[in-house]
Amino acid sequence: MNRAQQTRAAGPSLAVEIAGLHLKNPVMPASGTFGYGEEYAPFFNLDELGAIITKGLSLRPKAGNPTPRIAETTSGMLNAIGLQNVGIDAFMRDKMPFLRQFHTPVIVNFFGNTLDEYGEMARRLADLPEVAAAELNISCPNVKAGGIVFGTDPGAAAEVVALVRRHLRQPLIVKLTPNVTDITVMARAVEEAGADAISCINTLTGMAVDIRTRRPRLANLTGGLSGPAIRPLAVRMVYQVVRTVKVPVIGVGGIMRAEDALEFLIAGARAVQVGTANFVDPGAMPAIIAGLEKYCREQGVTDINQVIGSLKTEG
Amino acid sequence: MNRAQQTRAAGPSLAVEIAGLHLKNPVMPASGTFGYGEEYAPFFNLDELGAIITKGLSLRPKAGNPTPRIAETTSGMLNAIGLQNVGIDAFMRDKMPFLRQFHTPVIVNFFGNTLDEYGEMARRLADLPEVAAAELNISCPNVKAGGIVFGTDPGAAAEVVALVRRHLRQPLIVKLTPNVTDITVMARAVEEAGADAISCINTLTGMAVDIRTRRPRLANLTGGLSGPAIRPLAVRMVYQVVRTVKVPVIGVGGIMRAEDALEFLIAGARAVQVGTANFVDPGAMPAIIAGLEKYCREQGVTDINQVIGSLKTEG
Amino acid sequence: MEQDLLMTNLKTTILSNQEVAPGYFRMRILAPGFVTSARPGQFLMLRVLDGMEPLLRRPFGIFRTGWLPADCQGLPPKEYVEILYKVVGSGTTLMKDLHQGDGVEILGPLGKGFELLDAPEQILVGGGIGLVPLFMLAAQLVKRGRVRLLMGGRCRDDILAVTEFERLGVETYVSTDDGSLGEAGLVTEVLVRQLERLPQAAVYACGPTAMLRAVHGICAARDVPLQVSLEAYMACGVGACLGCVVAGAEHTEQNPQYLCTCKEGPVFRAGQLLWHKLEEPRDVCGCNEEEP
Amino acid sequence: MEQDLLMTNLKTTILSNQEVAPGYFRMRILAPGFVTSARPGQFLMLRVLDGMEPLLRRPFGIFRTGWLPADCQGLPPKEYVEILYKVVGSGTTLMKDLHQGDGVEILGPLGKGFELLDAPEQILVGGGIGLVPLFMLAAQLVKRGRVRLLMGGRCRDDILAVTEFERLGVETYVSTDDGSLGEAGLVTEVLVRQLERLPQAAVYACGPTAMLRAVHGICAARDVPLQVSLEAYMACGVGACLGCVVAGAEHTEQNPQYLCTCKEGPVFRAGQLLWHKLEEPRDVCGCNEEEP
Ligand SMILES: Cc1cc2nc3c(=O)[nH]c(=O)nc-3n(C[C@H](O)[C@H](O)[C@H](O)COP(=O)(O)OP(=O)(O)OC[C@H]3O[C@@H](n4cnc5c(N)ncnc54)[C@H](O)[C@@H]3O)c2cc1C
Ligand SMILES: Cc1cc2nc3c(=O)[nH]c(=O)nc-3n(C[C@H](O)[C@H](O)[C@H](O)COP(=O)(O)OP(=O)(O)OC[C@H]3O[C@@H](n4cnc5c(N)ncnc54)[C@H](O)[C@@H]3O)c2cc1C
Ligand SMILES: Cc1cc2nc3c(=O)[nH]c(=O)nc-3n(C[C@H](O)[C@H](O)[C@H](O)COP(=O)(O)O)c2cc1C
Ligand SMILES: Cc1cc2nc3c(=O)[nH]c(=O)nc-3n(C[C@H](O)[C@H](O)[C@H](O)COP(=O)(O)O)c2cc1C
Ligand code: FES
Ligand code: FES
Repeated sequence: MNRAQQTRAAGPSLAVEIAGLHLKNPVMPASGTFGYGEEYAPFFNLDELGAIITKGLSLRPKAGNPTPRIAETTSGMLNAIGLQNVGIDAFMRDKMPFLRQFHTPVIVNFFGNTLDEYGEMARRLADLPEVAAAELNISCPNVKAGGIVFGTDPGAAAEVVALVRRHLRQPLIVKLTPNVTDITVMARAVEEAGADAISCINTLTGMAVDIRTRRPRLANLTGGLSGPAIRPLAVRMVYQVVRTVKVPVIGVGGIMRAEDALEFLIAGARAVQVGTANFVDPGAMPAIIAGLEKYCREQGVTDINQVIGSLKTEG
Repeated sequence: MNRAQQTRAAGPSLAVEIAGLHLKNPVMPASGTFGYGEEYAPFFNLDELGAIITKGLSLRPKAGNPTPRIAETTSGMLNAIGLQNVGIDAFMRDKMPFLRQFHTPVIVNFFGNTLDEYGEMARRLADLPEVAAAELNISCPNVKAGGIVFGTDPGAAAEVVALVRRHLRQPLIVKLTPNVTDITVMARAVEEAGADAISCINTLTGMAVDIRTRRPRLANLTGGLSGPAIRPLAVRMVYQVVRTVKVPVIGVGGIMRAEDALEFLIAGARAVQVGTANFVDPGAMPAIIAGLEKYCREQGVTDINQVIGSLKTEG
Repeated sequence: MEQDLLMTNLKTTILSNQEVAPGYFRMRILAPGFVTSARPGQFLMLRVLDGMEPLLRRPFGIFRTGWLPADCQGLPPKEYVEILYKVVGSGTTLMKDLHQGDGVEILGPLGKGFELLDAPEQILVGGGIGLVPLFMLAAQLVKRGRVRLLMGGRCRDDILAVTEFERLGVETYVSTDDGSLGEAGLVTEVLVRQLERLPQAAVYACGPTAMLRAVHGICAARDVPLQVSLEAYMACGVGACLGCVVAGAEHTEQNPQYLCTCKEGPVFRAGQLLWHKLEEPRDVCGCNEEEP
Repeated sequence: MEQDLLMTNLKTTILSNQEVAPGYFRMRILAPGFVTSARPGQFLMLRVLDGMEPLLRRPFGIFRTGWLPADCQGLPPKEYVEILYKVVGSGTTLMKDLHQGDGVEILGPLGKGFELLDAPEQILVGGGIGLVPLFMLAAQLVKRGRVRLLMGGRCRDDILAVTEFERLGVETYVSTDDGSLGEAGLVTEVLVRQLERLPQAAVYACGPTAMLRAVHGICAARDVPLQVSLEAYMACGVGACLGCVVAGAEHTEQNPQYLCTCKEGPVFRAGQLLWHKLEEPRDVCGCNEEEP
């Protein structure tokens, strides 16, 4: 059997590399939509995933916002969870042991309430060999102290990224907020400050009103919009960022099906994250992975990397 | 018959006032989605509307972008029309005579390619008594020279607003772009520069990819996202702007039904514009007006102004 | 944990979908595995269409499970699950128009159900559509002793499935606000009277928050054990999104303690909850003015 | 103008919806007013669901209109409109699952139809689903003289409704790329042969852009008048959004001239268009490789 035959028999390769991390395929959950992994383990083997990203963690446990915390909108949902999480210690004690059974790299999404906390978290994460990479959330629009300042100001973003980069051992993925005038400015700032990869986008700040009670539908008044409604915005921003920076970009926002993931990959994303779709269908990610493989076959592509960035923009 | 009985017999009042303009109800088309009025005249009596807003006009006719110019996305659509329009002279010659038959105020939406053109347009509009008000588009994301600079920079926006205000005789509505980090900064800037009212939002810049051809689905690569997908973002921005400025705010973005319009009114918008919904249902605006009346009746409200800004945010 | 491993997302079909009272529907869905896995008080998340609207699944209590008899062609018997729902918004409006043979996806059984206590008297309190999770509970409790159902609603239309409870051997006490069926008055008044006679009872309740709060007050004052089944806005139904949390008894502003309604509930012992923080997700049974 | 006043948005119902060839459906819709108002070459915009997905209406050519006979209860006869569509994406996939009695909304009749020329020979050229707007045209042209239909497709499945044309008295010439029905080859080759015999003909064509471009080349070289019906991505269908424009013959970068396919079209005289700028909205008939 020669090389070409082998490839054909084995099916197309979906493996990608992000900042030194080898992923068996480019599909991973978006932070905050997959709990700590465990919650979705009954539905499929977590080893099928390219990586696992945790709910955003902080130094100390965090309570989050009052309820209602979620509201459905047309083809989207608003959430104002408020970054509720068990804290890094409880995560390592109670959640990590479960994840250790799998061979899929675990990426910890994290945030701090102050610059110091960000630095402290980075130091803690550096000591944890099970943590394959860290995703820095500088973009959560829900919590006043939880990133809004860092994520929308290039100077502040660069400062926190540089600090975290100094302390972290693992690859650093920085997650950008879409709530900015020019996402390329932010992308450039975090790349220069040491980001090894960029994920975008986080949610867009939105609001909904219950016209019967005339109250906001979220206790927090505003929340983050996610789901298929935001996909065209996410694809645009990913495309812009890909053309701006050299580090790999992970596309997030409204991916429900393989076709959606492919829009991001063709636009240049090296990998994708799937968020809200997990709620709609716990089997969304395995279906997307299967769909990518099918697409490669149909397009006669042996390696998904041939699809990445293959957008034809002129006539 | 006493006063209260009269009101009950007459039905709730939907009349609102925007910068001295009396509107029989708060519903008007969003610029660019209703042509020059004529196109929808076969479907209902244009006198039912609170006002009519024209397609964006410029000093000279403008060709717009190559096709495809539109692409459907999940609960939204992207457009990259590129501000194609017949120009102010052809509008006055060919389109205005038709609109003169109606009693509904005509608001001209306009833009310029340069600061000078904006000023020149304002002077021309000032001389046209049939133009009840002008809506200044500083926010179109499609045309490089057509506003993107003005709409995302508070200084530039203030400059063009001040210039236009100086020349215009009629009330000046300034339309804001949502593609900014903080819409309140822009709102404050245009209010201080002389805007008599603010409308928001224009479309959000998005992109979609045809995964089969691996080409962008719009010839222009990116386009403006409109439709129900963006409503939560529009409601949030309108709410923020209402709390920032004193001038009246007109809500736009994803309004399909009376319930949607009410979200904006309750959040504080004095009136609303209906865009993409016209394409989906040419009868959308009359249905929305009827729905507002029904809501007032059900809520025991005699005047729509009691609904405007009635959002309860505590407790 | 063993509970989790039984969770599935079934792409399945509707067996029947009928209006049982004005605005209330009963849907029977083909559901392999549910008879053995579903426990009283658990729920499922239903997805109506394959499209994007409505985006999120809708949570519904499991009314009951059962077997369709083997058919004449010798095919084996099939398991089904039944839900009972009230038409309130976009999702349930779509649901009511579905027919036999139409496809749905159901995720479940989800959550923690009722703990069956060994009290000498078992009292179930249902408000409107809140009666749903009590049926399977009743079916199990009648094996242990005497079971009473106190069923309240605004009017006769809100009183559902009472004869089915009776067929199980449950004694039922119906009350409506307007007296159009059973006794005129609040279900909580009936509960007070019952507990006077049966101070040893255990109470299981589901209904609008205002009713549950009143029931809690009544039981707490008499030291009667109470379990309640709650509703909350949910996105995932499996504990992943943290959208559905409810404040636990230990909850303070400084030391927050949140419980997931989907995973640690929907059934809670009354003592687990911080009652004054409890919110009504929405009036679904038409009787949220029930608070006495 | 008088045309505009006849436009309506009808909330109406489906009379039938049947697969007529693999992937091709014919839908008959109750459509009061259409028999008198619809002209050959016009189209309608159809909305499948009352929901938000798919958001935009879909444009479809009017295949024909007609009267349902008065029924036995003495109810008056009813007007219908028929469309013929190919399942290609999200909207048509939803459409194919609709049944008699399901609701749809149709906006129309829209656009400018064909101009009926008084040529001694009339030749219709249809590519795949592009045959749709030619049927009503044929029905009118046969009253004026001899009409030929040259119908092309990739394979036999793409050849629709030919017997219906024949029943009108139209001479039909079928060709398929793979020779599975009629002559093997391109419809344009048939056209060349016909025009050799009938240089006085007027040609009316609808199909993929590549085919239309070839037809235009053939007709232009022989000075034969040609009208073509185009497709374009549409949002409004009434000339309001400017989404569907096509470059006019006078169009230059400096002096742009755009025509709305929905309002100034979908039928254009070949001379109105800037042919080298014409784009394919998408391959809907499965035969866009037809360019010779
Ligand atoms: C554990 C649990 C069990 C339930 N069991 C039943 C039952 O057996 N029968 C029944 O009729 N109803 C039950 N409900 C309530 C039911 O989920 C809602 O009535 C339903 O989701 C409304 O959907 P809709 O699209 O018609 O309403 P919409 O108002 O259009 O829904 C909009 C969004 O709000 C959510 N929502 C609206 N009302 C409620 C509510 N009361 N509780 C939670 N989310 C809500 C919807 O799920 C959706 O995400 C239960 C809820 C929970 C949490
Ligand atoms: C004037 C006119 C007449 C037409 N007549 C017919 C007909 O008689 N029979 C028939 O089968 N088809 C016809 N078409 C094409 C038909 O409109 C598309 O096949 C249909 O819109 C596809 O919808 P979809 O949701 O299945 O595809 P999707 O690809 O999911 O549609 C996505 C979007 O693209 C648009 N779109 C996709 N393909 C086309 C296309 N070829 N032309 C225009 N818009 C497109 C859709 O309207 C929608 O807005 C006509 C098009 C036009 C403009
Ligand atoms: C319920 C919920 C919780 C989220 N929590 C986090 C979080 O903790 N950290 C983070 O970086 N992003 C968080 N996000 C954002 C998602 O990771 C993702 O960026 C966003 O939802 C867009 O993707 P989607 O449209 O696929 O959901 C959350 C999103 C949702 C819906
Ligand atoms: C096809 C199209 C053309 C538009 N043209 C203009 C325009 O010329 N000037 C302008 O200010 N806004 C224009 N807009 C933006 C709308 O006026 C409106 O702000 C936006 O569509 C959001 O509202 P909607 O979601 O109700 O459509 C256009 C929008 C669409 C969809
Ligand atoms: S619904 Fe997601 S955690 Fe409960
Ligand atoms: S489709 Fe809107 S102008 Fe033609």
